[in-house]
Amino acid sequence: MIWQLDVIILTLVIISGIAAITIKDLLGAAILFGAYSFLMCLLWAIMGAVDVAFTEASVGAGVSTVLFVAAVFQTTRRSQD
Amino acid sequence: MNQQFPALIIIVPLIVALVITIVGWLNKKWCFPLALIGLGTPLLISVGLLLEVLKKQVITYHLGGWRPPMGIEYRIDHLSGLVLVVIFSVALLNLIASREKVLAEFPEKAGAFYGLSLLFVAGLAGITITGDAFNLYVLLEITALSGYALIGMGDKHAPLAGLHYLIMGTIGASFYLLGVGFLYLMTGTLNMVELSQMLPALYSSRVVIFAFFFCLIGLFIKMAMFPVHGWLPNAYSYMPTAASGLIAALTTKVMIYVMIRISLLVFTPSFVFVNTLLNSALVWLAVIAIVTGSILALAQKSLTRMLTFIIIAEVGYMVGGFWLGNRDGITGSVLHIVNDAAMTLCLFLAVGSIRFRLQSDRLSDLSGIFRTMPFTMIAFVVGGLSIIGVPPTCGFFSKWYLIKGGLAAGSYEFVAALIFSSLINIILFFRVIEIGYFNPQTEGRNDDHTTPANGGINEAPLGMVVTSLISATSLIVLGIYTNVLVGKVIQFVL
Amino acid sequence: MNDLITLIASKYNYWAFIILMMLGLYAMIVKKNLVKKIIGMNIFQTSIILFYISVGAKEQATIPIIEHSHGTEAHPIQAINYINPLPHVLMLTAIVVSVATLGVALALAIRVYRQYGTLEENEIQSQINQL
Amino acid sequence: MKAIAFITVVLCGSLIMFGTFEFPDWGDPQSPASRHLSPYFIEQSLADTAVPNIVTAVLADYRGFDTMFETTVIFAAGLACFFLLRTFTKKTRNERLYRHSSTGIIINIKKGGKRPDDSSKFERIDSLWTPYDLIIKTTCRLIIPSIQLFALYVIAHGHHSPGGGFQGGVILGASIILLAISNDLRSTLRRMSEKASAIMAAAGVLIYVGTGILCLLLGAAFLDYEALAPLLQSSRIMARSHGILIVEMGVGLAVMAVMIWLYYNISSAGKHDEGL
Repeated sequence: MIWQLDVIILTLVIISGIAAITIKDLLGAAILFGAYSFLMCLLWAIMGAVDVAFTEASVGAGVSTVLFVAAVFQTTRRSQD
Repeated sequence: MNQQFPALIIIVPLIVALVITIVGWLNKKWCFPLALIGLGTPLLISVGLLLEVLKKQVITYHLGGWRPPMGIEYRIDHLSGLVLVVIFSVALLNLIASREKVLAEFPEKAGAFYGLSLLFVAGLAGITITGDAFNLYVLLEITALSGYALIGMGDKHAPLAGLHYLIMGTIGASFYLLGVGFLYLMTGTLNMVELSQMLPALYSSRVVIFAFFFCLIGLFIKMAMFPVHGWLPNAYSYMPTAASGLIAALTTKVMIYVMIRISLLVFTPSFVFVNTLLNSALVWLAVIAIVTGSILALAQKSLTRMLTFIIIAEVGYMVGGFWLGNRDGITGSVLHIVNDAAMTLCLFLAVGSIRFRLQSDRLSDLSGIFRTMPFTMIAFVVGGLSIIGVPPTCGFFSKWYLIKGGLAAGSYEFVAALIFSSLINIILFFRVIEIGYFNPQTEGRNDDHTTPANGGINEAPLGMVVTSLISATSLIVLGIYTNVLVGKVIQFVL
Repeated sequence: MNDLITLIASKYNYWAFIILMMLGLYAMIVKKNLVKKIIGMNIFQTSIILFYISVGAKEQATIPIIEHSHGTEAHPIQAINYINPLPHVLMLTAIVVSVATLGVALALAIRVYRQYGTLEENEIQSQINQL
Repeated sequence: MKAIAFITVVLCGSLIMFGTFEFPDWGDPQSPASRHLSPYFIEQSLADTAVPNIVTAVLADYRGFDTMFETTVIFAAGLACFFLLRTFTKKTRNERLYRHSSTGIIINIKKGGKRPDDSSKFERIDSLWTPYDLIIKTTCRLIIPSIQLFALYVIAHGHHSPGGGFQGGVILGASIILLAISNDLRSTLRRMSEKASAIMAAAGVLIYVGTGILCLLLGAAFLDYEALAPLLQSSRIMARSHGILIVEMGVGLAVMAVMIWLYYNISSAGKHDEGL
């Protein structure tokens, strides 16, 4: 594996994680969480955990995001923090 | 068939839960009898297993036919055999008691309710007997998920309480998973017995100590030990009465059992009680839990909330008793797991009947309750006496062992806390008895439904009364046969 | 200096897991919004998955799918050439558990919103206190 | 509050970071985790189960019991969402909107008005969101079958490549969710009702548990697929491989159904009228 790639993606994962919990729009947070999951999936693919990466891509970045968006539509987009 | 019991005891409730979900869409009448089968059969199996354990000491079962370090092993010893019997008897009694409540509270979702409660029980049974650290996590999550759903279905504030419980519970389970991950990192295995063989060489390692800490913190959150008990009062007091006997009686006790099992089976007592330097700190924590739980119970205005704080105090008893680290303390702690499950079941069933009839459980609404619901109140009083610790009820004997253990270990603060909490419990239950027995029935408060005008008997449905009386009798029976229980089963725990 | 670099190179994956874990824990403690708390919970869970995958990683090794075709069965399979598959198996289960928890959490959040009309915890608390 | 939480979190983090110095190095082939149990799996799983993908072999065979409960967890989540959210009381709205398919004209039928008989010419639409996008609908019509085909491939080819029942099930479920997003929830419910998805979810787990019970009835331990060899008319090792396939299909069915079930209940808050 290439450690430069690893470091870049780790940084991106942390940035998107921080962004997902700080953004004030819940829909945006849901989408950023999807991005976080997808970057995480890339990280695991780099580490050789292909099955886990596959699952995370379909579950974390796919279905979880859809469920988040659905829940946000059923409740509210507003968030104070 | 005999040697397949360890697998069947979990598979039967699981399979019945699945069948109930299917049947629930076709005909709701079949749900209850099926659930009865799904809990009655494992109860018989668990009794069979306990008898077998008494003869053979330890039963192991290799799932998938793989030897332990490769596959998953189930391991039943004296303690887990005993806890299994407790789990299934409590679940069966609560099921019978909850029939009318389910019809009243969520008639259209009866199938889902029974399915979830069977999954809950299957998860608990699995937690009790699994010999694999990661398998325990999966089963923990099954139990927790069905528990969140059952709690969240209660009346108005229940979803919020359920969500808080979910977040706390997930933190707890994740900490446990992290602890297991640390152990895996250092040893490369997940099997509890193999871990216990490989760990002593690593006891000086920081990582192993951290692993133990994380497992312990995770389990403390799950069992509502004092500083992290915040989720319990709301979750337990808002949950639907149909599930309250099941969840309140079993969740915390099984988690304490897991703590004991992890400490004694995965780690050695010498590491747990000496190396980690946790002993006295945790006993003090338990003392604080007992005292605050008792005092807060005194401040509550409703019966269920009062009981939830008593549970927090009782968790303090068991954790403190275990961390005394001597024979009497641990015996008392294990005995109290059994007794407290029975006592909590008895009290919650009685309170469930009261809530079912009065639609309220505020202390001020209970006037004259002894006249209208005499049998339920008999059960309630027996449960109360047992919590206080009056002989010949079982609560006395476990408290006796705990006090003996406390004196032997020289931790007088624990003994003082136990006596203090007993005194508070006397006040708590006699306050209820005073309101319910001596206060005249206030007219016009509850007469809009079902209360006959001249204070005649207005008992809960037969199933509820019978189950609460059975559980009350079991308290006395457990008390009388304490010697048998300790001599035949519990003394082999150590 | 060289020691420090090797230390960093050999441990930074673990540190990233700790940062993410603390991020999730912080979000769960501090954030008042329930959906934010749920996002924090998920970040917390994925960080633990990252830890396990890091435990399983092995340098100079390939993914845990054995190269085989007819006639190659005779070649011995060397454990050193393949990444440790056990953490992957465990984490597949953990991912499933996390999505299941997410579903139940969102269902509860929707019910909370139905009850109080808001997802902010302080607003809910003030509503409860008014009653 | 924020400051206290921040300090606790940082303290806790640095404590664990302090612990990491005793960790084996990242990627070290000599770490205990790589030396103890995993060599057995890597070297023996092909000989034991005839499955080249070690993860699949360990997941569905050596630790098959875990996976059974993993499927049960997912099933419990679907059941829990249904239990928490589903409301059966139908709120009849006073007005109903219908769109004429070929012209796109929308008619509003007041309460008591006669509804259009020929449902192929008129389609019922929702007041909040009216799906009328030719491009999206056609694209989805093209994509969905290929997604489903790929999902079936993922399930069936889990023995040889990354994938398996769980991933394939999620993708299958996602294809139906895509249908529900691109059209509307009501027409998706007509194709796959909630009852069907609930029963399929339970049936999927039942396939898994049933396989285990079958092994048990044939005299072996629970989930010991070798016992199936006489039934499948194959060698004992191939019986393990086939057993894994059966179980993966059960997982796929259950996961697909639960994903759809979850989406139905969460996207409509249990009312099953209007989706996203």
